[in-house]
This record gives sequence, C-alpha cells and structure tokens, in this order.
Amino acid sequence: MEIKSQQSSMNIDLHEGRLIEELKRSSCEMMPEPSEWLDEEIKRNIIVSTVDKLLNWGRKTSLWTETAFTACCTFEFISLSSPRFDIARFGMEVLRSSPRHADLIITAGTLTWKMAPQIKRIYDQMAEPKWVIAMGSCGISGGIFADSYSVVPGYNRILPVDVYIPGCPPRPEALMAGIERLRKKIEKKSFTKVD
Amino acid sequence: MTTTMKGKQVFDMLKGELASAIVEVQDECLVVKPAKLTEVAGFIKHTQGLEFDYLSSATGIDYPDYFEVVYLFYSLEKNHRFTLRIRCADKADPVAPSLTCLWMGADLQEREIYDLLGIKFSGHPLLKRIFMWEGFEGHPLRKDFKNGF
Amino acid sequence: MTETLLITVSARPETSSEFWLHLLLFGLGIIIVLLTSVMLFIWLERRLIGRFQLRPGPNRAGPFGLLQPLADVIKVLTKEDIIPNRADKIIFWVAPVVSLAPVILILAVVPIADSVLLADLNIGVLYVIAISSIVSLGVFMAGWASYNKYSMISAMRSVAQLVSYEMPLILSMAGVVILAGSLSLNDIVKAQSIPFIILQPAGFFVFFIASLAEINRTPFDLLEAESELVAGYNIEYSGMKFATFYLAEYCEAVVFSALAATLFFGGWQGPWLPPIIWLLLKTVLVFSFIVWIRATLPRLRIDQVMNFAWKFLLPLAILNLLITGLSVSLWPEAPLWITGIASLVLLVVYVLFWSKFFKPGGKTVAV
Amino acid sequence: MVFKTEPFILNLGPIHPSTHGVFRMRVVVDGEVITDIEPVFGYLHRGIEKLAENKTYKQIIPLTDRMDYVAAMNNNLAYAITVEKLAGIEVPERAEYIRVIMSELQRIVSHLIGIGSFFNDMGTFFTPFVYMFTGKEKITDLLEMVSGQRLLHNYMRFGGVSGDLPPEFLPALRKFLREMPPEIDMYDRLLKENEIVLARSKNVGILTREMAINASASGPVLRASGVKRDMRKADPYSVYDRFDFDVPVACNGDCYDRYQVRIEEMRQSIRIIEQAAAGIPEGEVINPVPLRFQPPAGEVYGFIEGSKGELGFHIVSDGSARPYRLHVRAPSLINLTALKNMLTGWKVADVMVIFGSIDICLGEVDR
Repeated sequence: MEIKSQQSSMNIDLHEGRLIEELKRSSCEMMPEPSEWLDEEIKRNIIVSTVDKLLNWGRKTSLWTETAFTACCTFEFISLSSPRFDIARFGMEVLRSSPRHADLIITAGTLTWKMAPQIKRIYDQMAEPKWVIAMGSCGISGGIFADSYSVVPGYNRILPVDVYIPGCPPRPEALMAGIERLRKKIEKKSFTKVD
Repeated sequence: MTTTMKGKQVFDMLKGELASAIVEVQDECLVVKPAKLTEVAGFIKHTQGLEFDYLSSATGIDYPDYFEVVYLFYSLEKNHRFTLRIRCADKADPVAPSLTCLWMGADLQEREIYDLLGIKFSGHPLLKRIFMWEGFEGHPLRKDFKNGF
Repeated sequence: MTETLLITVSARPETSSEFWLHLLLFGLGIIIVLLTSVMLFIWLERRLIGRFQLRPGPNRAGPFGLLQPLADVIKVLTKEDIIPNRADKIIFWVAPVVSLAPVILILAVVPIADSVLLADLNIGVLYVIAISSIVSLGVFMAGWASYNKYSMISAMRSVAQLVSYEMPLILSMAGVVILAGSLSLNDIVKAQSIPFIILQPAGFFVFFIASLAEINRTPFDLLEAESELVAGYNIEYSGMKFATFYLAEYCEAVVFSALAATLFFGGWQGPWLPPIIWLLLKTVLVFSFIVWIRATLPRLRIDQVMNFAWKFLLPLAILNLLITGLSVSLWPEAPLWITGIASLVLLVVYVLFWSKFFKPGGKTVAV
Repeated sequence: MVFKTEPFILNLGPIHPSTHGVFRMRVVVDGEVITDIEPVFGYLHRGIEKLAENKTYKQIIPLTDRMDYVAAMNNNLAYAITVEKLAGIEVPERAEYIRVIMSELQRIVSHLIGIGSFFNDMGTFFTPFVYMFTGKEKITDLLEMVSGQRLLHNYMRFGGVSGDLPPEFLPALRKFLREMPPEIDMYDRLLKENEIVLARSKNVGILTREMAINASASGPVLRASGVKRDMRKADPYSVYDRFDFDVPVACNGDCYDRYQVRIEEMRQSIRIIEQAAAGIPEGEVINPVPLRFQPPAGEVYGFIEGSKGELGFHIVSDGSARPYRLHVRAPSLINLTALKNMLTGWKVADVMVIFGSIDICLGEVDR
C-alpha cells in the first residue's frame, strides 16, 4: 500500500542528477540561432506565396505562450498580459500550460542547471513550429548571476533562441517590441519551399 | 522591544553537566560543545524564564579552522532572543547534532547547511541535498570551492 | 432566401428521395453553420472575458479581432501532430472524433424554426440525453490513452462527474416534458406560449447547473483544471486533434446553450424577427451567462462537486418534478402561473435552507 | 466487495501553472487523496550567498533585489539595515520615512500578488488576478517614480536612500491613498462572501498554533495561526515605533484566515503610509558612506518584517570590503517547513490552494 517514498525519491534524485550532469557536459557551446534569421539576404529573394502568407498570418497572430517562467521576469510578462499593457489584443492571452499546445516559450528568468533538463524537455515536447524568446539578461547570458556555480549562462546553451530581449528585467514595452520582432520573423518564413 | 539575553545570564542558569558543555561564554551568546547541543537547546526551550520556543534561523559559517553553526532563538512569550553556537573542529568530516527533534523549523535550514557547507546533522530525518542536485561535487559555500561555470 | 431554402429543404419529407436530400443538405448545413458559428462564439467568449477583465480582448486580427479564431484554427491545424510513444494509439486517434461527433448530432433535433429541423424525433429529449453522454466517453478515452497521470485523473473525474450530473439533468428536463406533454423538441417549443423558464425556474436552475457540469465549464471544469491538472485530458494532444477537442468543447457549450434556449426560453419563438435570429439571440444570451460565470467563479473540488450533485441538485430536481407532476395531474385546468410560483417558491426556500445549512462561515480576522 | 487501490506518485512541477515559479512537489496520491508529499527545492538556486562573498557590500544590493522579486524594496531595506547595524551608520530622518513608505507600498504589492495568485490557484480564470494587477500597477508607478525601475528597484543605500523623492511623488501618493482603500474593500467584498471561495478555503490546510511556532513560520502564516508577532511591533526597526497601526491576527490558521490576514495587513499598511506621508520631515536623504566602504570586523543579524515574514540577514565581516559570509533567513523557505503536515490528507485540488495561501516567492526560497 505504502510507496517507500524516501528510498524511491532518492533514486529519482540520483537519476535527475545524472541527467543534469550529462546536459551540463554536452552544452559547453552556445547554440547557433535558427538559420532563417541569419541569412536574411537569401530569404528576401524568395517570393513568398499566398499560402505562406496565410499560414504565417495565422501563426504570427495566434502565438500561444507556454507557461514556463522561472524567475523575476515573469512579473513583467504578467504585467504585459494585465490590462495596462494588454497582450490580449494580439491574441496572445492564451497561456497554455501543456507544451503540446504552445508555440512560443518565453524564458522569463534565470536558468539554473537543475532546471535546464526540464526546460529542454518542455521545448522538446512542444509541437513544431515553435519559437523561443530569451527575455532578460539572465536569459541572454546569465546576467549578474553569470559567474555562479549553478546558473546556465544563457538559454542559448540548451535552446535555439530566436529573439533576445535585453533588460533586467525588460520593461513590458520592450517585451512587446521583442514579440513584434518575432512576428516579423515569422512572416519571413516560407513553408512551401524547401531549401 | 526585543531584549537580547546576555551569555552570562543564561550560563548562570545552566547547572551541573550542562554547564560543562559550554566551551565559551560570549557577550550575547554561548558556544556549546556539538555533542551537547540538543541538551542545552532543550534546556533553554523548556526552562521557566527562558522559554525559547521559536528557532528563528540557523546559519553555517566556514572559518579557517572550524565550521560554526549559529542558532538564533526567540521567545515569543518573553520577547527576547538568544544565540547558540557550535564549532565543528573536524574540517574534513564535520558532524553536528540535529535540532529537528526539538524544532521542526530546523529541518530545511539544516538541509541547506548540509548542502552548501557539508556539515552532517546526525538525527535529521531526511538529510539530503536541497538546492544542488545529487551528484554535484563539493559544497559551494566552503571557502575552498571555486565559483563559476 | 436562406430561409426559403431551409423551408423547402426541411418541410417534412414525404418521398424517399426528398428524405435523403433533406438529410444531406440539412446535415451539411448544420455542420458548416455550427463549426463556423463556434468560431464566432470563441471570439465572443474571448472578447467578453476581456471585458470582464478590464481590457479589450483580441482586436488586432481583422475587424474587432473577428478573425482571431480563424488565425488560431490555421495555426493549430498546421502544427505538428504528436502521438506519445507509450500512448494507446488507436484510442488516442479515435477519442477526438468520439467527443466531437455526438455534439453535432445533438443539433439534429433542435428546431431552428417551426418544424425546421433535421429529424423531428418523437423521443427528442431522450435522444439528447443519450447522445450527450457519449461526449464524456471521448474525454475518458483521451485521458486514458494519453499515458499521462494528469490526464488519467482527469478521465476519472470526467466519468464521476458524468454519472452524477446526468441524473439531475434528466429530471429537470422531465419537468419540461410534463408541461409540454411531448418528448419532441419541436412540440416543446410550440407548447411555450409562456417560456418555460417562468413556469419552471427551479427546473431551469437545475438544468443550467447540471449542463455546466456536462460541458465542463467553470465552476465544474475539473477535467481541464488549469491550475491543478495543467490541461487535463487533452494534455498530450497537439495539432489537429487538439483543435478537435477545443472545437468539441465550444460546440458543446453552444449546443447546450441552444438546448437551454429551446427548452426554457421558447426556442425560435419571438415577434418581428425571423425565428433563426431569435434562436441565435437566445443562445448568445445563455452562452454569455456561461462566460460570465467562467470569468467570475473559482473551481469546486471534486468531492464538493459530487456533494453538490447528490445532496443539492438531485433532491431539488425531484421536488421540482413532484410539484410539476402534481399540479398537472391533480389540477389540470389550473392557470399555468400557479406552477411557476410553486416552482419559484420551492427554489427560493430550498436554496435559502441549504445555504443556511451548509454555511462554511466562521470568525473573521481580529485586529 | 473491497476495492484495492494503489498509490502512485504525481509529480507537480517544476513547471506547473500554480507552483508560483519553479517549485516541485512529489506527491503520493491514493486516488485523489494525498498520503505523502516531498517538496523538491533548488530549481532557482542561483548561489546568491556565494556570489555575495565576491562582491563589495554595495554591489550586493542588486543581488538582494532578485531574491524576493515581488518585494525588492523590503529586501533592500533588510540588507541596508543589517549593514548599518554592522558599521554603525546613522540614517537621516527623512530617509527613514521614505524607507517606511517604500517598504509598506512594497508590502501591498506583494500581498496583492499573493492574493491574486491564490485565487488563480483556486481556479478563477485570471479575473481577480487581473484586478489585483491594476492595483499593483499603480504602486509600481509610484516606485518607478522614485527608483526608475519597475520591478527590481535597487533603491536603498547604506545610510539612506539613493535619491530624494521627486516633487510629484507626494501628491501622487496622496491620490493613491485616496483610491486604494475602496479598492481593497472591493477585492474583499468580491471574494469574502463567495460560497465557493469559502468552501475551498475554510478549514482547509489548517496550521495549528503549536505547529506554526514549532516550524518557525513567520509573517502572515504565523499570524493567521493566532500568534501576534510582527517584528514591526515586537522589535521596531527604522521609525516604526512612531506609527500607530495594528497587527491583524486570525485564529483558525486555515487558508481563508491567511488570505484575510493579508487583506487586513494591506489596510494597516495604508494607515502607516498615511501617517508617514503626513509626518515626513525635510532634510538629507542619505548619510554617505565612503567610496571604499569597509565595515569593522564582526558579526551581525539584522531583520525586518518582510511581506512574507521575518526577513533576516546574517553578515560576518572580516573587516575587508567584502563580507566573509552572508546568510539570508528566507521566510519563504522556512514557511514551507510545515508543508507536508498541512497537505497530507487533502485532495490534489487542495494542494494548490494551500500552497498558494502560504504565498512564497521562489527567488527567496532557493536564493
């Protein structure tokens, strides 16, 4: 009847520890940004078809955010969804807690190594197409915690980040500008052509 | 206004064997032998006139020669505070008694000290790492731990 | 023009070929109209909730943000479709269909004008009850097949909730059936010279609450309990299958609003405007009320939900049925308002009595 | 027939909509009833205490901001008070008043967010949360006016505050003081008599007086259990002894009481701000410390009554420009000690409510 919780939880902890160490070893390099952002020059030459336009319009208009918030920046994101800044106007008030339903992961806050496998798992569980916004200094480079023993220096060690928003924490206006940049980026993507 | 109990005052109330458990009487605190901590703490918790029923905080400090654990007690009734210290001279394998049998509030704080400083608390119900993951090498708050990724 | 077409198509079919044509066109019509209007209702809900939360709601996609649901649909349909490795694949596939199809089927017996309906079943109410409980089966299949603990809990809750709330739902509908003297929804609408909400306030009360539980809306949205079960039964669904669930959920809300309008608000009846507009308006009214509740109330706990069904709703439904039955059988020529007043008095006394009895009150904070 | 059930481990978090950040609970459930729970910490452990050992005293102020990120001013104040105690720095009168105003404003913010997310956890669809956030934004404006930052203010300095109040601050504060009390009453009215809120929070998650003291709970959690202890009264720091305010105490120690204590504390904070704004003297706002600030060697424990409880800093100085050891007595962490005792025996849905009513901030729990 009784699960031997202490013993089994120790096993879970050990397993988790191994995962963390593994991820820590494998993520010494920064991940490059997704390619279509880099070679903008090439993209400009592709004629975007009507189907692309429609798809991209749908995708950029309904960005559902995954509630994977870690630290301080969360409150600036919530401020953005509160009536004063009101992200709902752009159809983004839908916060999905299940990664399967989400399109966008806003990494609001410091990422620690203990948290990193979880965030990576959430990102892996999200259905394509998906985007990542690194919000705040901690999300970009670790911020003032960069030289700490337990902090991941930037989300780009484990996730391919699309848009970076500086600030500690960024103001809601800055976040909105970042989201606007992401929407522009989505517009440029072509789905009908494979390169 | 919370008054701070003087170390001398409390020392005078300790009798016999307990008095011999005291290593040093400082102005506002008593330094106790690690082995006798639970007895002294139990004494100041239950004795009339002291009644330190609230364990506010427990802090571990890594000094060059020894580890020190500082306990801060309050008495909600009498509104005074007092500090107890223990010193673990064995820097390789520091062990201290756990206060969880007297105060539940010591639970997480002792786990924190164990995780970050590596002081083992004998008698703690679930002594394992709290902030760092299992398999993390070293104890971050020790002075010989090198910070950084 | 639409109206005439509808009437030609739906006038009681005599020959076999007419019957098939009617079935095909009307069935197609229902599906198209329902699925598109559900998008409108999604928009309405988001705008209304926005208003309740002191903000405009989605307003950038298209005029007044009307195209917002369309954007959602485009996006969701083109998303990757994930099937978890350890899921029960066949059931995982079938579940969304099982939960969407019955919802659409319910509309077959809801009249949109006098005798304009897909099938004028003489057991209409029975049909609605039978079909609507299949939806929970779909939810259970989804929750069970997903191989996820949250969805599993959600599935268990769904069945418990279904079993409990089916009872008061049926009993509250029985009151309407007694008054109308028919099980056919068309006849029920025609019997409402006075809307039944006036004659059956207690019945409507029970029906509305029980249908809130049936369609899993706040305060009974335990299946999707965002703050506990993350996303409930559809946690592992993505892409088109998730869209089907999402659609099914809203279709259910719309269909039950239409049902409430039909059973208690006089359906398509109304002066001046065409009947379908009246039905739509009444549906929107009920739906808005559901949205209002969603924007305001917290969620109940599972045991409280059960207690509420068995200890509060069921006795009330039975009492209401008793009063209605007695008034109809003992004093058939009595004016109808007597039933209405009796039902109202019952509702008020009952609610007051129980709220006194169940008061979880206590001391306030002393300064 | 006897049903055999099997317990299973349900993992809540670290990313879960209602764990207020990245907290993880391993819950052993039997059906829906919780038989065992093990909290897992450390998903936001940023090593602030270690980082502080390599920074000068002044450089640590921004680090303290990021501990309890909804109450940055309070953290600043606690740290500044501790260092002032260590180095024996006098604080000008005006700065003390400004500190009190800021600290109390921040307490209101923290409580608003705490209450808002408490109702979110209970299952309301963001509406109370959004209302609380409109109130919070007003205070954010005020704090931004003096510090230039919206969330992490970094305003307090050793010997005072970083800058004087701008001339438009006091009129804006008075306007806020006029607007806020009716708003607090509105929140209270909105939710105090809601039957579902009562049913979900009354007598749920009781923390007895003995347990609260034994588990070193502090702040509203302790006061809701019937212990009248507030560091502002028990051991007044800054200029709190000049103000007239009450310490709200409740007796049951359930979730509802914790919520009510917070509401009442907001009213008391308004009272304190009113008195402080009326009595604020003219003069210097900072008693500058030398650029190369080296406090004398020694050990000091400084504390304030933070919004979550007794927030203490334990600093060991070896006479250099950097602290030898800095330890934070984090009320959020210590309030969680009794979590297991509070949760065992309740249902999955209650986990969120009880956990939400403790109102922790993960930045402070893990530091």
